Amino acid sequence: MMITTATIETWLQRVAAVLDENKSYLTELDAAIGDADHGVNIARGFGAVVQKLAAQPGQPLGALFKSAGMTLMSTVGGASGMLYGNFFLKAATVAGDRTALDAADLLAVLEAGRDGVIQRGRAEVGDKTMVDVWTPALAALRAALEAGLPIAVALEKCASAAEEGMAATIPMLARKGRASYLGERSIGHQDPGATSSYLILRALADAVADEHKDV
Amino acid sequence: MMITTATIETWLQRVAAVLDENKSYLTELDAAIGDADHGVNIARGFGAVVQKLAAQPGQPLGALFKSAGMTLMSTVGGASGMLYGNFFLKAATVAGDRTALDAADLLAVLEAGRDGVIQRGRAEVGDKTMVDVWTPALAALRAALEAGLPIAVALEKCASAAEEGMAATIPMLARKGRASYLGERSIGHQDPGATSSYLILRALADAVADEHKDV
Amino acid sequence: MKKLINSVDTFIIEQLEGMALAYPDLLRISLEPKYIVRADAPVAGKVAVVSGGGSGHEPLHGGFVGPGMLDGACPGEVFTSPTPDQMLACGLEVNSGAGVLLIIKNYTGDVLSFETAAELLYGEGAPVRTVLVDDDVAVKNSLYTAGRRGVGGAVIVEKIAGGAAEAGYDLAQVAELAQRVSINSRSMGMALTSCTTPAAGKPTFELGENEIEIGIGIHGEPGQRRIPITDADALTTLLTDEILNDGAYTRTVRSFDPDVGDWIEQSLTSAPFQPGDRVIALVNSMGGTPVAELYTVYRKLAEICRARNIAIVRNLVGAYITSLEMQGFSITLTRVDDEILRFWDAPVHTPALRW
Amino acid sequence: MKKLINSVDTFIIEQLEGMALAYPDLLRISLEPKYIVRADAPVAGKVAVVSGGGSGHEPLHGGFVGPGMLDGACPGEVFTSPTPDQMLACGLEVNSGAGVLLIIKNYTGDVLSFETAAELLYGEGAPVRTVLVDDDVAVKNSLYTAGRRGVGGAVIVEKIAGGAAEAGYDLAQVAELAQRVSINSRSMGMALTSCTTPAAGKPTFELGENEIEIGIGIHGEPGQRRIPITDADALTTLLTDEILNDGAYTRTVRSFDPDVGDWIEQSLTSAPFQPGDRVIALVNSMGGTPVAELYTVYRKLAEICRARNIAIVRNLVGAYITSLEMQGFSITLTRVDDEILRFWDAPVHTPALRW
Ligand SMILES: Nc1ncnc2c1ncn2[C@@H]1O[C@H](COP(=O)(O)OP(=O)(O)O)[C@@H](O)[C@H]1O
Ligand SMILES: Nc1ncnc2c1ncn2[C@@H]1O[C@H](COP(=O)(O)OP(=O)(O)O)[C@@H](O)[C@H]1O
Ligand SMILES: [Mg+2]
Ligand SMILES: [Mg+2]
Ligand SMILES: [Mg+2]
Ligand SMILES: [Mg+2]
Repeated sequence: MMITTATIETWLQRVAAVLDENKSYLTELDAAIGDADHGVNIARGFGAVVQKLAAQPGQPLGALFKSAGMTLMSTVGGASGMLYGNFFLKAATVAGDRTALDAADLLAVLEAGRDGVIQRGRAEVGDKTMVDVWTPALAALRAALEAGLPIAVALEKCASAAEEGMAATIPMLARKGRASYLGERSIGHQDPGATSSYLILRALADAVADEHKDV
Repeated sequence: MMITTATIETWLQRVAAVLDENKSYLTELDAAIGDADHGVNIARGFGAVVQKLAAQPGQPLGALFKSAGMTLMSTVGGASGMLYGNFFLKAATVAGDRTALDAADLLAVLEAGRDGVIQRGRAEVGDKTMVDVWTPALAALRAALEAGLPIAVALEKCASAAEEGMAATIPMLARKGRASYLGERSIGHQDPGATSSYLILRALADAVADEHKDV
Repeated sequence: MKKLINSVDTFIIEQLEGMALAYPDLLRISLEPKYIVRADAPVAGKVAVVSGGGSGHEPLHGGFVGPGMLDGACPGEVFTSPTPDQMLACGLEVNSGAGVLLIIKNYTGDVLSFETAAELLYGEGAPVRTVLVDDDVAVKNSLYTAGRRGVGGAVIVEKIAGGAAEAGYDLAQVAELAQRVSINSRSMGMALTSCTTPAAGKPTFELGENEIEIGIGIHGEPGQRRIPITDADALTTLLTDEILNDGAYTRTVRSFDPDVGDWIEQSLTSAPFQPGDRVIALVNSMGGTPVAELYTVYRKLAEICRARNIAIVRNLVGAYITSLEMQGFSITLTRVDDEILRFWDAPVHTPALRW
Repeated sequence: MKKLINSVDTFIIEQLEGMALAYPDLLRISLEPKYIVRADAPVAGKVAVVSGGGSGHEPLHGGFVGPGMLDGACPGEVFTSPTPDQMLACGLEVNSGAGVLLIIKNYTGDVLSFETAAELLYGEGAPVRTVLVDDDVAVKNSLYTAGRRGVGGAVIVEKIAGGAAEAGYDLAQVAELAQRVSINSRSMGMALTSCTTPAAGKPTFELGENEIEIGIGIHGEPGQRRIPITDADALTTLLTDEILNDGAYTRTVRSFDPDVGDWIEQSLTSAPFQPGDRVIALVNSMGGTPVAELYTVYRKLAEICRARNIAIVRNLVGAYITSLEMQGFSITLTRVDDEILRFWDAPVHTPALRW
C-alpha cells in the first residue's frame, strides 16, 4: 500500500481537528510547566496549514510539506512552532516531487523530520520534550517495517510507542525548553509538546487505517 | 454640677477609645457610600488628640479645644477631619480660659462647634451628613436644659436624639460630601460621619454620667 | 491582601523615602509634615504651583513634581485629603515671592483643607490663588451634590499651569489659564475590579465575575451604576459618549483672591464639546490595567472622535491618576487652544512625565 | 476574565492599531506580518536595532521603538515568540545598509525563531548580528536547562544598543557593547498574583491568599519556589541577595557573524557583583503592581546596595517588562562603565521611555 498525497492531506486535516479538540488540554499541560500557550498556538498553526493546503490541493509531497513547514513557522510562534516547522521542512527535502510514499519512503520522510527537530532543538531522549515521543515512536515504526508488517499495522505500533513515550515524560526532569526552568518542579507533569507529537502520530495511524479499510 | 477640664479630658479619652473600637465599623459604613477611610482616619485623629492632651494636662478649656481642633485638622485628613477640627476651634473661642463649664456654657460651646461645622461644610439637615446628628441632638439638649433637667439627664436625651438623627440618615439621599455622588444609591445606608458624631455625643453623656455617679 | 508594603502604618512614609532615594536630583521630600517639592525650590521669580490629595493615586501628584509641572505636592493618607499644615509648610517652602497657585480637586475634604491652607498661607504673607478641578461627568449636577469630582483633568491642569509658570506667567495669569483648562476638561471612568486599601485589607467593594462599575471616582467609591461586563469598544463608546454628549455644566466656584484677601464666588460654565474642537486625550489606567489594554481603548476613542470631527491633537496613554491596584480606565478630554497647547508641549521633567 | 479587549482573536491587532493611532509621528506599524518600526526607518547610515518577543510584556518591546532605542520590534502572540517571517520583514524595512542587530531574549522559541530570521536576513544580503539576553538568576545553571531566561536586562540592553547605534557605532561595535551590557545584567522576579492570558481566560496558576511565587519568568510560568507571603523589605532582600550573591555564570552563546556568514559559539562569563561596582537599577512592575509600591522596593534596594558598597548611579522605577496584569515585581542590576552610562543618558524618544 502506498501513502498518497490525499492520505497525507487527510492526516493533516485530522491533526488540525484533533489539536483543536485538545487545545485546552494541551494549554493546561503547558500551564503546569510552561507558559500556557501550546494548545492555542499549534491549533492555530495546523488550522492555517489545512487552509493553505485546501487552497492548493494535490501538490507533490515535497511542496506540500514545505508549505506546511513554512506555515507552521509563521503562524505558531514559540519553540514548538519552530520545531514542527523544521520537521516539515526537512521532511520536504526527502519527499521531493513524489506524489506517493511507500513504507520505506514514509519512514525516511518521518526520520528526516525528526532529525530536523533534534538538529534545531538539540534535545536528547530523556530531556522531557517532543523528542521523547519521536525517537521511540520512529524506532518502533522502523522495527515493525523491518519485521515486514504492513504499513497500517506498523503505524499502529508507532502510535503506541508514541503514547508510551508521552507517558514516559511524566516522571522526567526537564532539561530543555521552558519546563527546564522549573528544575524538580517539572517532575510529575506530562510534557505538552510530547503530547501534541503523540496526537500527530496517532492521527497518522488513524488516517492510514481508514484508507486501508476503504481499500 | 460643673463640667470640669478633667471631665472633658475623660470625654475625649472615651471618644478615642470608642472610635478605635468602631474603626472597622465606621470604615465599612464609609465603604458603602464613601471611600472607606472614615473610621481609620478619625480613630487616628482622636488618638493623636488624646496623646497631645496627656502631654499637657489641665489646660484651660479654650486651649484644650484649640489643641484638639488643630490636632484633628493636621492628622485626620478628609472632610470629617476639617469639620471636627473646626468644631473644636470654634468651641475653643467660646470656652476661652474657663476651666469648668456650667450647663449653659456647655450648650454654648457645643452650639458654637456645630455652627463651625455648618459654616465650613454648608450642609443642611436632611443632606445625610453629621449635621443630621448635631442639629437635632443639640436641639434636644437645649430643650432639656431649658426644661430644667440636670446636665447628666439632658446629655442622655441629647445622645438619644443623636442616635435617632443617625438612624434618620439611612433613608436619606445624600446631598453633601462623597456620598452625594451616588445619588439614589446612597439611600439605605447610614452616614458614617453621622455615626461617629453620635458616638462622640454618646461618649459625652457617658463621661458626665460617670462623673455624676462618683459625686 | 497582597501588596508590596511593610506595614499599614509606615508604607506611605516608606514610599516617600523610596521616591527621595530614586530622584535625589529632582525632588526634596519632607516626611513631617509630608510633602514633596522640586529640588531647586523656590525658583526665583517663578509662580509656584502646588497640588495635593490622598495617596493611592500615584503618580498623581508627587510624580508630577519637577521643572515644567508642580513645585510641590502634598500626599494625604490613602484616599484621604492632606491637611492644611502640610499645605502651609509646602507652600511656604516653594513660594519665591511670586506666589502660590493651589490646584484643588473637588472633594469636600480637599476643598476644606485647601481653603484653610489658602487662608493660612495668605496670613503668612504669601500671594495665593486657588483653582478647582471638577471634571468628572459621572456626577450629573452640582445643585444637589458636592459638585463634580476632580479626576483626570488634574493631570492636564497641572501640566499646563506648570508650563505657564515656567514661562514666566504671573500668579493671576497662571490661575486664569489653569481654571480655563479645568473647565474645558471632562472625564469619565470605570472599574473592572475593586481596589484594596491597606488599612481595610480587603476590597472596598465586591464586584461579581461579570460585573463592572461605571462612573467611578478615584477612591474606590461605588460608581454611578453597575452593569454586566462588555467589551472594550462598548465601554469606550459608553464613556466617550457621556463625555461628548455632556451639556453645558454650570457651577459656582469659590476661589481665593489675594488682591481682596478673601474668597470670591464665580459662576463658571463648561461648554459642551463641538465638531471642530481640538482636544488633548488622556487614556488612563486605574492602576492595575496594563498599558497594552489602554491602546484598544485609544483605538476606539480615536475612531469616535474622528467620526464626530473632534481632533485629538495630543494624547497621553498610561497610568497617571490611579486608585491603587484597581483595574479599569478613565478617559479625559480637554479642549485646547494654541496657548494651552504651547504649554502642553513645553518641556517637563518629573518622575512620571518627561519630555 | 476581565480585560479591556474586544475578542481573543483580534486584541493584539487592535492594540497595535491603537498604538499606531496614538504615535503617528513616532511609529509605523505593519499588521501583516506584525511589526513596529520607527516612523523614520531606515535611518541612513545607522545600524538598526531590532528586538521582539511574545505579546503581554508591554511596553516591551514595541514601547521602546523610537529614536535612541529600537528601530523595530516584532510582537508575537501572547507569551509566544514571534515568527521568522515577521523578523525578516521588519529587519529588511529598518536596514539602511549598516546592518541589523537582533536582540534575543533567551527562550527556546525566541532563539529558534531569531536564528532562522538571522539566516534569512543574511540570505537577503543584510549584515546581521545577534545578541543574547539571559539575565534571570532564578535559573541556576545552563548545563541542565535551556539557560537563563532573558528578562529585565533586555530593557537596559535595548537602551544602550539604541544609544550606541544612534551615536554612529558600527554593527560589530553595537553588538559587542550590547553583549557586554547583557552579561553584566542580572535580574530576579516574583509574583503576588497570577496573570490570565486572554486565550486561557483563567489564571495561569493558582496562588493561595497567602502564597507568592519566587523566581518567576515573564510568561506566567511557575517560578522557582512558592513561599508564604512576607513584607516588601523581606522580598526585596530576598531578590537582591540572589542577584548580588550570584557567582560567576558561564555559558556558551551562539551568535551570528556576518563576516563568516555563520554561527559562532563563544563562552561568556558574567562576573559576580563586587563592592565598588556602579550599577543601573531597574525596579519593575509585573503589570498590575502600581508604581507607588515599587518605591518601597527601591528604598530597601538602595539600602542594601549602599551597605554593600554598590553604587546605584541610575535607576528606572515603573512597569517596563510585564506579564499582562500580574502583580509582583522584578529587580535588574546592570554593572556599568562610562561608555555604557553615556548611552544610558543619551536622549531617547519612545512611547515608554523618553528623555
Ligand atoms: N529544545 C527542544 N527540543 C525539542 N522540543 C522542545 C525543545 N524545547 C521545547 N520543546 C518542546 O516544545 C514544547 C513547548 O511548546 P510551546 O509551548 O508551543 O513553546 P514555548 O515553550 O515557546 O511556549 C515543550 O513541551 C517541548 O515538548
Ligand atoms: N459638607 C459637609 N458637611 C457636613 N458633614 C459632611 C460634609 N461632607 C461630608 N461630611 C461628613 O463627613 C463624613 C465623611 O468623612 P470622611 O470619610 O472622614 O471624609 P471623606 O469623605 O473626605 O473621606 C460623611 O459621612 C459626612 O457625615
Ligand atoms: Mg508554551
Ligand atoms: Mg471617607
Ligand atoms: Mg477620604
Ligand atoms: Mg510560549
